[in-house]
Amino acid sequence: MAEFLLSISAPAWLAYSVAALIQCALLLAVALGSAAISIWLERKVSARIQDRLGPTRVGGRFGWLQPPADGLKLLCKEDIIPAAADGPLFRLAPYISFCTAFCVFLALPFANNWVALRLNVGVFFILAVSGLEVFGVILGGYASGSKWSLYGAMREAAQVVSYEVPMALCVVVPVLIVGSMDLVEIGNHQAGWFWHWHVFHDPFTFATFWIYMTCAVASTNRAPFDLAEAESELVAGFLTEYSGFRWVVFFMAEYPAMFLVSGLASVLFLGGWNGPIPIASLLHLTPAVHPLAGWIGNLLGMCNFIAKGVLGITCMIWLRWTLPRLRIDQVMTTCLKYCVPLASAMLAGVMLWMYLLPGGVWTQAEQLWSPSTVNAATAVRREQAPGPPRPAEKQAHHEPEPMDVVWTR
Amino acid sequence: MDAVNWHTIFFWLFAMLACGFAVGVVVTNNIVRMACCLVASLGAVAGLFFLAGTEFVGAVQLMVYVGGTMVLLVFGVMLTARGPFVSMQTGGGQWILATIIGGALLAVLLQAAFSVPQWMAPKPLVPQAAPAPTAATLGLALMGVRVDKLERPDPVLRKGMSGYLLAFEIISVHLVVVLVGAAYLARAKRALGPRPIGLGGRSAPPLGAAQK
Amino acid sequence: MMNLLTQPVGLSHYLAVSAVLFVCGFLCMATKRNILGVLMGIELVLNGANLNFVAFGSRLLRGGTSDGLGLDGQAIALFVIILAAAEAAGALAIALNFYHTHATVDVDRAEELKG
Amino acid sequence: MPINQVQPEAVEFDVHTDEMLINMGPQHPSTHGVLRLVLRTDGEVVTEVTPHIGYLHRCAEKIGEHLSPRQFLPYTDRLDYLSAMNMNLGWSLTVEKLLGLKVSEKTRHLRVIMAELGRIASHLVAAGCYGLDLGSFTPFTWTFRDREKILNLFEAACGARLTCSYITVGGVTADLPPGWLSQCEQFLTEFAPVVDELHAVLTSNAVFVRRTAGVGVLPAATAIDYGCTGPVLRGCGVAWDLRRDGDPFYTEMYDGYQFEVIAQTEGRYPQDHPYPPVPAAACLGDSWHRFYVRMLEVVESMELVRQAMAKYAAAAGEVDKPIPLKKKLPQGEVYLETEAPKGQMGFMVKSDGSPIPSRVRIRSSSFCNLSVASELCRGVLVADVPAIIGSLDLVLGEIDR
Repeated sequence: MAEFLLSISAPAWLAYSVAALIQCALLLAVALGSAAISIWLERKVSARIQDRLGPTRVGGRFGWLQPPADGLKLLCKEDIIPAAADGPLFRLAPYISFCTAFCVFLALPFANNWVALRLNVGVFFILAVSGLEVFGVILGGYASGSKWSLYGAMREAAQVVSYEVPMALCVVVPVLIVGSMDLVEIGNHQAGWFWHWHVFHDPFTFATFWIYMTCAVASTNRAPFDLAEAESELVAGFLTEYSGFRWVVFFMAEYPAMFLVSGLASVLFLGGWNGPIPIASLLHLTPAVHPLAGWIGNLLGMCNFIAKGVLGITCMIWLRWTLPRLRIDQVMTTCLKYCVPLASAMLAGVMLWMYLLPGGVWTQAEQLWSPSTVNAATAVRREQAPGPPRPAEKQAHHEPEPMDVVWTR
Repeated sequence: MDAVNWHTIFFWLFAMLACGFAVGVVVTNNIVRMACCLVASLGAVAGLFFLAGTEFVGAVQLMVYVGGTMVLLVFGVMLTARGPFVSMQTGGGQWILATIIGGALLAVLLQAAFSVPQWMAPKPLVPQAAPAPTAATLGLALMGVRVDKLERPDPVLRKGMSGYLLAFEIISVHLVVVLVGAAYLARAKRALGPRPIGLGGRSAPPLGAAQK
Repeated sequence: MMNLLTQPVGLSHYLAVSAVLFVCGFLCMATKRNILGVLMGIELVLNGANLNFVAFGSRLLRGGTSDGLGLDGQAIALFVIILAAAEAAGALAIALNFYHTHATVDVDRAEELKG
Repeated sequence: MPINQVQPEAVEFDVHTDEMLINMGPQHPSTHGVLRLVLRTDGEVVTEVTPHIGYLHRCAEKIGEHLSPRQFLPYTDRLDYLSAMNMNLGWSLTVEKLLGLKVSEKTRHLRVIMAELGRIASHLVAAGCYGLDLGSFTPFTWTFRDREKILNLFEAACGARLTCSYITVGGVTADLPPGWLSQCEQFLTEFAPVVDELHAVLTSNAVFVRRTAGVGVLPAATAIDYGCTGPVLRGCGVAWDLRRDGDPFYTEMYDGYQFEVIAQTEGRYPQDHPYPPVPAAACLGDSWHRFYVRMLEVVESMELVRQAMAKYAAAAGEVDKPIPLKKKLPQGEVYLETEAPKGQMGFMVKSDGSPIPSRVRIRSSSFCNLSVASELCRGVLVADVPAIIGSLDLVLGEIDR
């Protein structure tokens, strides 16, 4: 974009500013759009589960316009700041939540190299920034000057900080397989058919994926882990005193966060923009054929990615409207007694697998069944992998091996 | 106008944020707001880390410092912040003394910072010297392998290939010890006397079962 | 002003920011009576030091082929961050314990050991 | 987390915080109306719960002393407004006992139909709201969907959905309209699979079991001491049901009916077979058992409705009409308890010979069941308070009267 503007002899500062603004606007659209779609989806899916119809009137038969209508209604509501609240912090808190939720999208790739900010520590950046979202909640809960809000804030703090640990452990698994924290690279590593997805890489990654999803639900504060706003216990938790626009802003943070964790799951485990069927490469929509073809292929990839994100959100909604809420001690038990040890075990398992049987299950299978007809993608991957397990007499000299591997990336 | 230096602009942005909120930490008396200012300041410092090309450290700063430590701190603030203790005034004399010493310190440090001409502005970057991915080299360094030193043209600088494995291990053990110690220290024992509740003082039902 | 924005930023500028952080942290430690305030001052001081390490280790700021501290700067910064986290956990536990025994977080009230 | 495992009085907390007093209610989503609970908490642990009541006090008993029994009937609708039929029945039977009045066979069976449908309706609210208390919204909509069908039946019979005033002193206000029985039969057929669905999303759901099993354990002796009745008592394993064990004037209404008292005696429930088994974590008297008893009672009430419909259809003659509005009451005093969905509902009527009772008292089951709440909620977590209060199935109209 900036290059294009530069090529029509726009001043450099203008070119870069315009490019940055466009990317920001696109990301904002994604963040807000995902919120709007998720809210609509939440209403519709929950309605179906509950034997209702959900919104049917605003914007036609399917109630498409319900989210904007909701937003408009909430904007018209009276903006209340309780007398006991700490005014500035109370006002600030929703924006902290929203800004961090939005900031995370900077590093989330939507298709091959379609990412606002390609960081070589992309995964880590996302984990770090999404961990900050808790701040808005804590501040909001504290600044409300209500005991229920304080309870919500405390629960949120305890829960989110705890669940960051197993989540990070799960995220390390794909990083370990690819050898990079760059999300684009992780996504591209899974190119091809769906059995190249990391979730099908080996049994350990399959288990890791489910642990990750559990932690993802917990870290976004969705039922059955929605303790911070548990309406039957804490009235509305940290949201108790919020109304109108600020309340909307909190939701504008919650729903993009859902999309984010599903999107991250899709990049890390479900192939990201690489579909179950490699449509783009089957149709020769690669940049090697023509730049435009590559662009269209990427567009298809982005649709694929977004579809996976929406699927993840749908699953979360499904879960929310089916299960009762856990208790705080059970939530912490789930994290510390089950998720953390299991995730650690899976990490160790993947390490072992990578060492003994490099490549995924399907790479092994392909190799076993038809060594001659391995497709190109697999060949490339095997080249990058540490190579087949060597005979026992060579095991003693394997020390420099891991270093070589990492270093060649 | 033609050569806006984006690095400079963002540097000033983050520097102003970091310094401004750091001053905010000093001047605020409300402990919760202090914590907020500190968070903002540390976040801005993370931005400076990113600008300096050390993305990994920046992300660690965000994750561990801002995400973890500060949540811990805010937790502590909430656990202890009650009415009269939320703000504690410091005497004027102390303030004056501290400001004088602080000002002197600042003057010395700034003098030192700007005293070396080579530090004022970078030499133009040699294209080959563009920062390599830091995470992998850093990780290897922590595991005791200094691949970055292999690149050095000067054989003298190539010495000291030892990495940080020992330090890494010590810190890991240290962290565990601190966690256990902190958990032990924060415990407070207290025996609750029987409380008069509602009607009758009969023995309570076996509540232990409720905690399964 | 424009001049300020167009000139490249060097190591010194980073050092200046770090100096400001350090002094603010110092002032915080000196003037706050709240034990958690003192703790926050320490965090600021550590961060100022960290910024120094990172700035000295950054190739971007040095330019040319000079590496300065190179990776060592980053590694030390990492260690400082991690140790600061550990320190915060320990200090917070002490603060909580102090609060439970004294019902206050005012450090000036901890004077049992005064001779 | 072994809090007060042995000695409930000596509690050792790990990281303990300042004591906090919290008002749960009267405007709280899970206090089922306008109940106000003052919680004394230490962090997430509740050390004391004090219920405050009276926000819905409407002087029902005093009003009863200024109206004739038939005029007072609509006020009984508003006691336990979730099962108005059962309230009507209790009041009517009490006054009938004072009058020495026996209703006809057809009326008797009609009353059984209505009372048991009312019980199903009430238990459906209890089950749905209990899911809501635990954070599961979906069962709530399901139970209310089917409750609406019962209310449709009520509406067809008497014109009112919630405040029926249908069973009245001397009989019922009107006989069933034509086709009502087949509608009711259809409802029962449609409803049977829903019970299984509710068992799937609640009773046997792993999270539900974790939230309720072993929470709020009420020993049978304590329950009896506090005067707990209904499913709360039967959830403790005490097989006590006034439909079988009550005053003969009441039990003869159920003469010829086949039913069992739902309570776990000798380690098993009478209707053990097709329903989810008792989980290992559940212990007798906990919230899970109270919920389970209600769910089994729903099935049993369906069976009773089926029996009653057959008997009603077979019975000859007409249903009884109500007594005259200002009929003089004989001098005397009568107290009668009936088995309402939430427990034993007692009415006392004293008359000095005029058409208007000189004294009316109401013994409310929810009131006694609530009184045990502070015992149950000692040393539990904040999230357990709704789980325990919800399992007691309180209705404030009845507590505050």
